[in-house]
Amino acid sequence: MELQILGIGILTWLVFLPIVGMLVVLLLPDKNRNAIRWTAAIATGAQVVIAGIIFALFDRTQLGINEAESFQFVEQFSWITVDAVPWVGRIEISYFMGIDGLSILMVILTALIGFIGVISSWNIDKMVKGYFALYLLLVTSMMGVFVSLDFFLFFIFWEAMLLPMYFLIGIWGGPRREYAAIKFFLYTFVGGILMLLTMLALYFSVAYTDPATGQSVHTFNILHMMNPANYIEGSLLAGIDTTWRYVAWMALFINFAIKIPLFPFHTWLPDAHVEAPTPISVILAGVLLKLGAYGILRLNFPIFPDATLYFVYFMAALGMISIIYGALCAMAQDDFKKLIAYSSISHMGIVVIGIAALNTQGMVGGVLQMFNHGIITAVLFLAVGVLYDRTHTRGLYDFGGIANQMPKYTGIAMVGMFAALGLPGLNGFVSELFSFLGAFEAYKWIAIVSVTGIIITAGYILWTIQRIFLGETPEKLHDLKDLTAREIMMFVPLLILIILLGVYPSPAIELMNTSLSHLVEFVTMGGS
Amino acid sequence: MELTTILFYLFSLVTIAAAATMVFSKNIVHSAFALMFTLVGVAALYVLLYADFLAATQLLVYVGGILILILFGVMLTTQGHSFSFKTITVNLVPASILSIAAAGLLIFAFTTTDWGISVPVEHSETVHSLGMMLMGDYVLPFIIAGVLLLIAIIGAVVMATKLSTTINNQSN
Amino acid sequence: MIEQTLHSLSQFYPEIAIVLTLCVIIVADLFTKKESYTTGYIFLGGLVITGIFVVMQSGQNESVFYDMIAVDPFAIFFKVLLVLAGIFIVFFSLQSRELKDYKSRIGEYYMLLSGMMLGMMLMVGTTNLLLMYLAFELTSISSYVLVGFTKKIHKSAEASMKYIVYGAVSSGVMLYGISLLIGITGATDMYGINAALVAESGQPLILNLSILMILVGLGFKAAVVPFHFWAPDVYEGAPISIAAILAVASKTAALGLMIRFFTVSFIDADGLMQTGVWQVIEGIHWNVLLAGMAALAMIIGNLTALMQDNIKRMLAYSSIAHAGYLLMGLVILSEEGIASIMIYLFIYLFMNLGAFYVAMLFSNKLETESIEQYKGLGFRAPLESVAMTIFLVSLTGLPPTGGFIAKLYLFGAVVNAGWIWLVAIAGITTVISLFYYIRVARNLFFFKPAGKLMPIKFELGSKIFLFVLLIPTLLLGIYFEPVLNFAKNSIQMFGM
Amino acid sequence: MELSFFQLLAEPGLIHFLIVGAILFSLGLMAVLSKRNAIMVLMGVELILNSANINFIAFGRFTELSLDGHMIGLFVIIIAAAEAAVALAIVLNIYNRFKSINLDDISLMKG
Amino acid sequence: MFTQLSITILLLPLLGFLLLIFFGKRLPRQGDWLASGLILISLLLSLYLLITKVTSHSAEVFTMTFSWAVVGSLNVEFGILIDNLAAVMLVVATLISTLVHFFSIGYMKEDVRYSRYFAYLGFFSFSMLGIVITDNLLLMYVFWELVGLSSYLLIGHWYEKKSASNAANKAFIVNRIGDFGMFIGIMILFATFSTFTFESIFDSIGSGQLPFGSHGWLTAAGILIFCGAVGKSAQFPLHVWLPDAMEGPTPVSALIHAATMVAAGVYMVARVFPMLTADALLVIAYIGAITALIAATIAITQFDIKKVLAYSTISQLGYMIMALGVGAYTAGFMHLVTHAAFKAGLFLGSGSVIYAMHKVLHAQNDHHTDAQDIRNMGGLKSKMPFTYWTFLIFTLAISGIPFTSGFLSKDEILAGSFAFSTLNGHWLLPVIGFAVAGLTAFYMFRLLILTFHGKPSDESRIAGITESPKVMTIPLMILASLSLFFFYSFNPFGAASGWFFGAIERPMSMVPEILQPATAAVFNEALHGIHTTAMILSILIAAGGILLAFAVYQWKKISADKLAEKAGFLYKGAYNKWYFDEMYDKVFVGGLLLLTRIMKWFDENIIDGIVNGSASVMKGISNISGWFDNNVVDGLVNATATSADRAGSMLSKIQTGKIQTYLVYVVFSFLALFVLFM
Repeated sequence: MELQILGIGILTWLVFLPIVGMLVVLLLPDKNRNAIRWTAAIATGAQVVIAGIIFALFDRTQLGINEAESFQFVEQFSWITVDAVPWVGRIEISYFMGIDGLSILMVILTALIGFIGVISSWNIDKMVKGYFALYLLLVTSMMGVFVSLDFFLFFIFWEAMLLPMYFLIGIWGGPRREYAAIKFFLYTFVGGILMLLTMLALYFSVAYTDPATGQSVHTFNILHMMNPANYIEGSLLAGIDTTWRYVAWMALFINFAIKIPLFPFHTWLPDAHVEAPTPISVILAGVLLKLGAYGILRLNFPIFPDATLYFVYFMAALGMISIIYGALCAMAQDDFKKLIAYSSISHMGIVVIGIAALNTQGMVGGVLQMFNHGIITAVLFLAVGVLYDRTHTRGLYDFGGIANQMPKYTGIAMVGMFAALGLPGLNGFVSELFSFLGAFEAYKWIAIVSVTGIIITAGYILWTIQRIFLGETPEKLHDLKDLTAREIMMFVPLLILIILLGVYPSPAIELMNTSLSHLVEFVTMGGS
Repeated sequence: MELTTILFYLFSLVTIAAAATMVFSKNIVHSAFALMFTLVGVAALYVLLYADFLAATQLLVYVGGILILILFGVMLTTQGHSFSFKTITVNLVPASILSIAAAGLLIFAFTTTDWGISVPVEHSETVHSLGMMLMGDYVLPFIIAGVLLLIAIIGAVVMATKLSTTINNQSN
Repeated sequence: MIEQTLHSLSQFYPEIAIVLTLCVIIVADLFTKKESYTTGYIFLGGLVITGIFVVMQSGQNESVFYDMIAVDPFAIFFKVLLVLAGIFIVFFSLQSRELKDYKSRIGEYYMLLSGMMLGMMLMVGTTNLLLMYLAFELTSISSYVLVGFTKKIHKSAEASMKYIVYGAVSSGVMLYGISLLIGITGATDMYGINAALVAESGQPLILNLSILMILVGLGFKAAVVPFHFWAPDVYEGAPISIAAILAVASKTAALGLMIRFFTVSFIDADGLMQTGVWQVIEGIHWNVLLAGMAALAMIIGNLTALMQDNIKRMLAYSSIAHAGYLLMGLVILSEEGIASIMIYLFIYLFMNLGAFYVAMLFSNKLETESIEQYKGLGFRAPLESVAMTIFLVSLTGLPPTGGFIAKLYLFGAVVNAGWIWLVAIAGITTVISLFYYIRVARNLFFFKPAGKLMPIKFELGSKIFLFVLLIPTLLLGIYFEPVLNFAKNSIQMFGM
Repeated sequence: MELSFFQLLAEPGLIHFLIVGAILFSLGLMAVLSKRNAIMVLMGVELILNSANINFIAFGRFTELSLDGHMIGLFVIIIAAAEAAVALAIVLNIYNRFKSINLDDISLMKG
Repeated sequence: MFTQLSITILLLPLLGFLLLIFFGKRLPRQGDWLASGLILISLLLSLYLLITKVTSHSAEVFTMTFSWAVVGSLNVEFGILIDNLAAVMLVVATLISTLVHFFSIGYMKEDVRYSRYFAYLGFFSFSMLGIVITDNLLLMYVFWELVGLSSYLLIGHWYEKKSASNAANKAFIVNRIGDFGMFIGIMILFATFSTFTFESIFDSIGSGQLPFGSHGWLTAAGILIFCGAVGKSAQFPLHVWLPDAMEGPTPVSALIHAATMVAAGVYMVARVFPMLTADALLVIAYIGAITALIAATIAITQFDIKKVLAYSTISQLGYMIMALGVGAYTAGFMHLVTHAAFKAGLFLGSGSVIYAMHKVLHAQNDHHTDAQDIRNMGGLKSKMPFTYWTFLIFTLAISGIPFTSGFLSKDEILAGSFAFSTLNGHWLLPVIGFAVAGLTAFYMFRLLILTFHGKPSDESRIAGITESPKVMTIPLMILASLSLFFFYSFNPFGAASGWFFGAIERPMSMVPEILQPATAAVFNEALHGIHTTAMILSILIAAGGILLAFAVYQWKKISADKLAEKAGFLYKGAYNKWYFDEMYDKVFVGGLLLLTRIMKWFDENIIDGIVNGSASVMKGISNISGWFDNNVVDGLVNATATSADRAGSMLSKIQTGKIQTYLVYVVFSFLALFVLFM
């Protein structure tokens, strides 16, 4: 379905509003900090509104995934077309955006977290202008990845995230920010190169015959890549279960596994999180990590169903390792932020085993977990930030008895932590439940081992609560101020979602149900 | 054994010997003069190859021009003390290995290659036809060569002459 | 005969325009000794006129001056690049601090530049080995002098010395190779050579020998490993404007010459045009040779660049690496490859000149070329620093900058041709290159300026010119259809 | 051509001249690589150019590349002259800066 | 009508919770009246529900379901199920909760977080009722965790005390371990039947479907679900959390850790009874028996009044579990109900004692004497008559003396186990059963005597002690009356004839024949034979225990220390709770922490190390060649960087700056290339 504002498609608005904001920010004078902040807030706020509109108008019954006509809010027009070159036929890159059940939750999440990030950036006062310019650029590129259906577009947005992130961590980060920044950059850039090569291989292997002219067109259109009929005979990635297809799958997978981050590729995450300023940690954990899992679902699964079926067990195993491993590492941390960082590794592991289950429960659970984890970690990192602003320390042993000083804060943070712990009635439980159910149907023992993770999680979360909120209050913490109105404002929407989705997840599930069932079917059918 | 053969061997001997002297002599002035003999020998070889005009040009331009230039260079860059005429050699070992290897390679290549040998018409004298070609097929190179010489002169002037205006002479 | 010459002249306006510019400059130089800009503007005007003539030539596809030189889309594409580069270089020179001290000689500077331009324009067009050598020497000789133009500076003098010795030897070897090639084929132009080789190519030994010897010369001009050793020292010693033109224009010209020379001479004309994929003459696998050199260039260039502190030197190594990337396009023996090289060159022009330009602005104001000295500049010269970052990111090849498109098409062509190992090396070295490029950005932004330093003031003109380079670099990242079309239509070479 | 070594020696053909050229070439190379003195290096270059020239002329004599060879030789001589002029000018400049024309004294820039 | 009613009952306490958590501080009296009022209403409602249900619709089962989430093709439904079991349990929960609310008004005043306390109580009642009325495993699991949470919050109510917050963590985590098993059990069932509701699971089992087609998995599923009960009902080996949970306020202990929550495990087993195979039941029975024994032995040696009660609770829970295991379904459940009454009473009684002790100690501002240590009490009988007499009744009840409710249920259980052994010679169960009966009588009277009889160790200390206020004693009396037999059966010596046995019947087992336990008919058959013997035996043993207690502690005929001497290591072991905590700390907690530290080290050294691996290699090389310089991105310890860095420096050394060296390179590489590509 088509929806336009001032003749421009709604998705374009959604994606490029922050860019507009960025330009405004750049034009504003350096001195006028509040104007800059408000511009950012308005730009992202408008994004939230648009996301809301999309949520309202979204048709829950459309399939999406590999069927162009069942995508919604589609905008497609030719961007680069070089016709009839003797050596490659027609070259076509199109500006192709659309939303289906797989991406809509992520879109909403991105809009929300982006907005809340701005609120929590309010007290940043070092090079405000540069900060918000980069921030808005980052938001745009994240949003772009989620809505683009053209691999080229996808890749552009994907890589466009690198630099803003690099500078945001590197300039506004903590003491070891340089190390963290370059480490993040290196990891993701390596992944990017892998993805680039895969993309090229796909591009040259796929050509659909244009019904109008009848000439064969090389295209970056992801949906065309999902159709086995479009693969040129004898091209690199043609056929089923060929070595090259496995290699390509692996290359893509590694790229996404780095973002998720999955067990052996995760070491950038703790550093990046610890060094990044609070809002950026929120963005990192809230949205960036989701990009990895999203990429796997959007690209690996439907484009290489054969390879997926071949590797899926391995994938689940990695997920299991991440769950246990992340949880154990988290338990050993003394740094509040690092602890949450590792906990995200553990929680994203749940996403992975969920989607690796290749059945609807698992898939739904996994995607829902992406959304929920985004919200929960956002709350947790914001909570860390609040404490850090007041005490300038993150050492778990420096705190204690805060519950008496900051009751509001304690209440909010506790809800977040119990959600992370998977307490029923909060959203974390629902998604973990479905992920595990799905995983268990697919592979009993992996699931059973993974579930032990929830015990360890309970362990470190409760231990953290005890060390921070309970017990006697040390002298130096006696004059802590409780949350300000601004801070409460950034927590509230998240908390509402946490409880709402915990009690009644259907609104979220029904969004994606159709698409994900279709995806499962599509993949398990081997892409036919 | 005809005369040409003898002459060939004679001149090539002279050429090579002179070249060798030039390369291995310690004294740069000697080298310069050895170079002169080499060039003359080459000119003679040209003659043996029925390239009279080329030979003449060789003598004029090289012996008459370039060599003098080089000698000037030698004089201008040495304060007349004889010892400083000495030229020390660097990385002798790799140099000799490499050049011997090169020579061997080339000679091997030449002897094993089958050149499409054909004995074309003998030009009694080449000047006229060269002139025609120069105005015909080779008119473009001819023009360009002119520009090249102009540029070379400008460049030489720029490089060799002192700057008129006084400038802060930073020496880093 | 004479009418042939006249007709040829009618196809030769751009070169003529350059030569006339040279003469005008010489004359003008006599009268305007005092102030230093006239000649520059004259040269600029000359270049613009030349550019117009070049554009007017578009669509021509013939060979003039008795098959000495071809006027074909391929040549025209490269001439456009060269003229563009030349124009930018004039702006560089007009603002360069280093040249200020040589006011009285600025006329000669532009004379030599025009000589160089002429040489390069001939290089990309020539189909005759003699003319090729001639053009080569013309370019070289003028650039030798230009490198040493700031003669009072020791480094500059040393650079010119090294450059000329290295160049003389290389061109000598190349000449020897040419002599062998001509001898074995009995033809002095590429078509003849190709014909002779296609007829019978029983002599791989001597042919490989001559090809290699010629490569010594061409590789020297294009600064390809292992014939690149001059580049870092010369770039460092030369005035930035000259370093820039060496890095961009003469590399471009050399690549154009290389492409034409190899494709016209050593391609087996039978397997042509249908698929746009060619095959080499039996027995001469020059593309394997080039592949090796490309790989070496990428590895060595990028690795060595990691260690550099002088920005010009770093850019020198990066340009060596880029030469490696470019060669890949020639290796794969397909029009696609050639086209991607052209796209790459087009984008490379803007981003590399941009990097040099910012380096020059900094060196004008701070009198330093050391990357370490850049610390904290991001706060003192935000616009310039951001621009520098963008240029370097583009050189790294990250979206959404032009550099990404360039790499995309090049890598794409190579992947398509199935040279996976080569493109793998390219990918890895790209990752490595990230470090030295990003290091500059890091020095610019991650450090508070030492002490309380005032923001640096730059002239408005410089800012405008910065945008002239910046906008294409970014724009080509998201909209590059024209370039694609331009390159696609320009791959046609006369006689193929 | 089935000739014994002496017969081969007897009548100087193309190959003889080429070999002379090759020897000159390698001698030039030797000079270029080993002589510290810049001017000696230039002389070496001249040798190389001459060797190439000999090839051209010889080919002109013995193959169908008749006068073209001479033509090329001619241009080579011109270019050699131009190059030598510029080179010597540069050497002079170097001498004024460094008070030496020993090439490996001239290495401010390295690495 | 029943379902709507039950929902109202469920939601009222939640309403109280919400109101108090947000506005508690602003309400008059911090809103205790609100909370108590609401729970009282739901008590009345559930009483009404029980009576109508049992009298008029005894046989019927009322359900109501609604769709919670639709995932793929499968529709996850939540619902409510009201049968007699649920109805009775509703009353128990609400009743105890109400009494505890009122008791707390007195006990908790002057508490810093008074309103918070009542909020949590409300939240607990809500989740407990949820467990009772749900019709499916998933929802039960949800409320299961929620009661866990509320117990966590209430145990940690005085979180300034490290011991309190530790106890809270311990309770939650130990329960999590049990829930882990339960969760896997649920997953097994769901993976097979793709439903959570009880009856559809039972039906599909009844129709012969088996999890993964094997009997083994069915038994496993049963046992795994039982794991939940093991955690919640503090059965061996997960019983360790309950004693520590006594760190919470005493009324909380009465409500959660004696009467209701811990009984939830029993309730759950009763719910899933139809799907339990004989093997599973046997395991359950033995777990119960072992728990009962261990706890009873420990209880003998404790001196903290609440600890004693805690262990007795565990032991009684063991009874109930054992009863279910052996198939004495109704008896087990009945013991749950009776035990709820008298154990809550015991706790509240001890609460009032502690309250009094606190007051008096506070008055003498004596802060080192432990107000809960029975060695510091004694002779309170005269000072606190209400408390004493009620306490006596409760003690009689728990010891299983005729005319008390405890006698009815316990006697049935013992008989049941006896019958079971006669059916399939597991004689160990009844032996343990009877032994524990004796032990119970002994330690309960020990407690009673040491607390209320005899002389206080320090006369002056308890001189000023007084009876607790009405708001605390009235609940005690109510409970005391509820601990008498006629509420359950008019025949004091046979519960079987009472309405309770009429209302609650053992459900049909749904598992395949070969896996089934002895059917109800067979069981009752066996029961008849030995019923009287069992009764007499139990009375005698109880009496024996009581006499022994009097002999030792009242008349000092036998010296307790002597006994301890005699018992030797047995005494020591029991006194130290058989070292369970120590062992768990060493083995599990210690092991886990060690593991985490290993992991951390692994993460920081190995994983990064692998990334940096090639770095060290390159380092070796570069150290040999002696150059190495670090001016890539500073401090970036990274393989690609360092190795590339070093390679770069090596390469840049090639660039000697000597032009002729370059030329040598050129010529060399020229020849090399020729050789390579020729």
